[in-house]
Amino acid sequence: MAATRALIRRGARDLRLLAVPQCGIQADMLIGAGCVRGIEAAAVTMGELGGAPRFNAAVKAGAIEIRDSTCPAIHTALQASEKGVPFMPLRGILGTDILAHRPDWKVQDNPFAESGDPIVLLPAIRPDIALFHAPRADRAGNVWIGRRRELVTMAHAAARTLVTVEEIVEDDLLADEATAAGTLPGLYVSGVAEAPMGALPLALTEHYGADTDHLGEYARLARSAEGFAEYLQRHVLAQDVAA
Amino acid sequence: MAATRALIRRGARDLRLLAVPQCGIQADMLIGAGCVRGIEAAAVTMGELGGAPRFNAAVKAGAIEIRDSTCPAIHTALQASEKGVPFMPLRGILGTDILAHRPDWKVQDNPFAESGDPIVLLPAIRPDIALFHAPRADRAGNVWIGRRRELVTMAHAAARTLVTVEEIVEDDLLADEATAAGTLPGLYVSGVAEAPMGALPLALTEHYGADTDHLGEYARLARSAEGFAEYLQRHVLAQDVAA
Amino acid sequence: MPVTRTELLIATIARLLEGCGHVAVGASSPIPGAGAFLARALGGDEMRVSVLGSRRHNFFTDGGRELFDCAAQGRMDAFFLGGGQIDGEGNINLVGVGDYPTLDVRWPGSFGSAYLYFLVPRVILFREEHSPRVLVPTVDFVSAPGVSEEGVWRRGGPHALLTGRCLFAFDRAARRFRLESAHPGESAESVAEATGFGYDAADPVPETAAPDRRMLDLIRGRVRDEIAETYPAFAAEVLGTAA
Amino acid sequence: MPVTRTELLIATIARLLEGCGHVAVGASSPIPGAGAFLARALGGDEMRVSVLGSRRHNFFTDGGRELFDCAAQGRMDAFFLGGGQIDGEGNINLVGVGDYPTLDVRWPGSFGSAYLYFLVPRVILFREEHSPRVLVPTVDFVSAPGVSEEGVWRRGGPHALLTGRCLFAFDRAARRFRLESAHPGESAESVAEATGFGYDAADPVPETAAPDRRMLDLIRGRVRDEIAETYPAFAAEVLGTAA
Repeated sequence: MAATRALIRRGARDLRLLAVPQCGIQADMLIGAGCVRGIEAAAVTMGELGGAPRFNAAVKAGAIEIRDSTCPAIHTALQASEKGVPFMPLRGILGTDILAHRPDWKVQDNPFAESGDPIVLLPAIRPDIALFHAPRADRAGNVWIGRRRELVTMAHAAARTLVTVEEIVEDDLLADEATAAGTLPGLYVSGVAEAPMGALPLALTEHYGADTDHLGEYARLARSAEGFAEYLQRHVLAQDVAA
Repeated sequence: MAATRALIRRGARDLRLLAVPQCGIQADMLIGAGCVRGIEAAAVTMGELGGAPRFNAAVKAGAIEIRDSTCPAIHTALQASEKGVPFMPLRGILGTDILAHRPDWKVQDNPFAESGDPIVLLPAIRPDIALFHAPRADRAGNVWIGRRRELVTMAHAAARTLVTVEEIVEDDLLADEATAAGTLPGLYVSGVAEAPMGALPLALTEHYGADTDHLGEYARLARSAEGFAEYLQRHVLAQDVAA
Repeated sequence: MPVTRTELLIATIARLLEGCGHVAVGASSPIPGAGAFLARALGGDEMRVSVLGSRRHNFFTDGGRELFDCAAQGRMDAFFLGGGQIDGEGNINLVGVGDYPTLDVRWPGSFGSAYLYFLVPRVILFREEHSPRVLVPTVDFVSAPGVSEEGVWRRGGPHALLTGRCLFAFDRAARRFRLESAHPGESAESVAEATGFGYDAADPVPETAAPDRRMLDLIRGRVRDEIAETYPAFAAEVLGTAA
Repeated sequence: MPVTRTELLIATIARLLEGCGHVAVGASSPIPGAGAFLARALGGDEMRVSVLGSRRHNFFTDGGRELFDCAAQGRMDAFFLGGGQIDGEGNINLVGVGDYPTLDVRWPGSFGSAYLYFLVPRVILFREEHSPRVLVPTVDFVSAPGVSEEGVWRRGGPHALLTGRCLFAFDRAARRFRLESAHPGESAESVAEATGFGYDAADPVPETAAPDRRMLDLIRGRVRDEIAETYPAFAAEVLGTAA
């Protein structure tokens, strides 16, 4: 979230977002602030708080390009980039309107089947930037991600990876076999910034819970463009807002 | 190794081995003991101790079926099974004699390229059994594998997974985020057996080193069928051999 | 204490899950989650239950893709899907109402439905709202199709549709729902009035079986405690306390 | 202390690696490993060096496939390959001599060569034995081809061939090696006699440049210590000690 706010403050434009595989308030804020040209996602939602209001408004206004996807298709297309192959096959999806609206996806017969057997081929997705928040990193840029291994695939697939962390520690996260197992090596990390409580108002598992009051305020205000502007002014643009 | 010795003692026959992606003394012993019908591997080697003698002899005699492969092809074919797809593409390999001798592999043009661009398609490999040794498991069958994540892919790909471990611990390996990150969930594990020092004479990283004298003895004896029989008698078949 | 509608739904779900080895429950699904815990308790704890968003009931350590890979490997017997619209052929729509892409109403998106509907043998459609707005003749957008053409690889699909009014079974060969039972207070007529698609029906339509004493005790005791970890408000406000 | 042949090879490898961002060194490769450490030291420690089998110089946490994925992502600039046979077009054979599959001599197998030779821009062929037995007109089995047909996707290939007698550069357009320099004690003639394939040559053939004072000090000091973690016997027995 800290990076999301920073992107809005610096007036980012024409971003193309990839949700891995879904997103919520971050995408909604970036869309509301006019930073986004297009989005690919399996879902955009505020969870218990309902739909993502600025996303929904932008969709209705035709203001952003949408690529509807499905969760495993996004994981798979990133794995294709991770492995340096131009495409990967995936089961399912046939007969959906998702496929009907994805001219970039192809269907071919499985060449290993006796007959027929159509299967979807997904082109690799290579993001310019992978951006996420994690509990900690060390001085060498190694980042503890625990079992959130989709972050590993994201980083492998992306050209550059930028990470915000709760804290930068002095220990080498790769030195101990136990921490190494849950660590993204610095080899894949282009930049790390310390942003304590940087996921708020979202939760960071095992560190802090979500700020549900804040999320509720956002969901309420963002129903209208005016309310969203008020939210931005109060929580993002105001001079005294940290990070 | 404990499981390897057990397989030999119980007179296993007609095994088809898959090395992930290479193997050494275990495959060599099983081949020498007549347990193996075929092997797929990127390499069979005793490392510093040279070639695998019983493997080499069996190759020369035409006594086993060989599928020469290359490391990433084995990883990829297991990932195909992990993802439940019939095949995956992989770069490279074109123009090799590996490909020339793999009628089960196919080459097709990348359908996302403007023109040409041949690429190898590898059929999924679904092993009946994944078998490996690990430092520890808990009572629920969760197995600590650290960063040896090829074991995760093996287990995901295989129909059944059997694991020997140094020790079975009382803690729940999934309870703590730090150990969970390096743990294969019991969901994928069909059976666990305690086999302390079960990797010997091979090393178990962070636990014990290789028994180089024993490995040297094997390499020396296994050069001949008679010597190999002597090794088996001494270290595998003798009544007083543990595990 | 009388049986509540929520308890009836939980008990019905538990019956639908009988015999499953591994049941996964998606996000924002307290009733399916409670149903799965009840089924597990009734089946002597043989069943594995994975709850998205739970820390304790989460067997996954391989990142966001593992749920989908696990289904693809045939290791997941049942899953729950909903839908802003569900039609008589079992097609579900999680994307929106109107003409795609601008739409009159936009919902979050298809999530993993386009995949899991093909891969998981027993998909239970669950939607409490039972109205012509939800149960439509034809969905506006096919997030996932109820049935597939001949020759399309497919292991899974709709097993039943449970609403606040009734339980439908799905007949894949006939491509139609069949009304199995109406909940207390409902009738063949009240269900027909609220349903926008055609379906077969038992005649007379039986009443949905109420949970027996043992089920109720479990729901109000152990299941309540288990689901409270992920859905504390639901457990406290909706589920009663064991006598 | 005079410069040894091993030190000359290490220094030559370091020169070949100049400008690389990430160099990976395979198993059983003490001289390439020392060369990579020397290149890193000379380049102000900007270079990343991954050593297979090392605990300290191992940036990988995603299992056996990561080395290959990393290469596929374009994150690995140089790698080393050897060969039981190497021919004049840069084809390498790691499988054996004679007719496949029974063969007269069986070697371990192709390992990752069939892949990495295509993916890693700067592949350095290193084989100390320089004899007509190794450097053959045509390899008996192509583990990995030196060049590929037009239209085959290929980012990498042979950059140089370093032997115990000389250094060849590889000209991909001409599909031929070119003798760059002969080691002290060798000549154009002695190299020609020991080489089974045709190649171009500088005329006169310069002598391979000896390591300068700074390089020698590093080899006998810091590099010796770094390589000792993985190859203690090599470091102790083969490398000298800094004056």
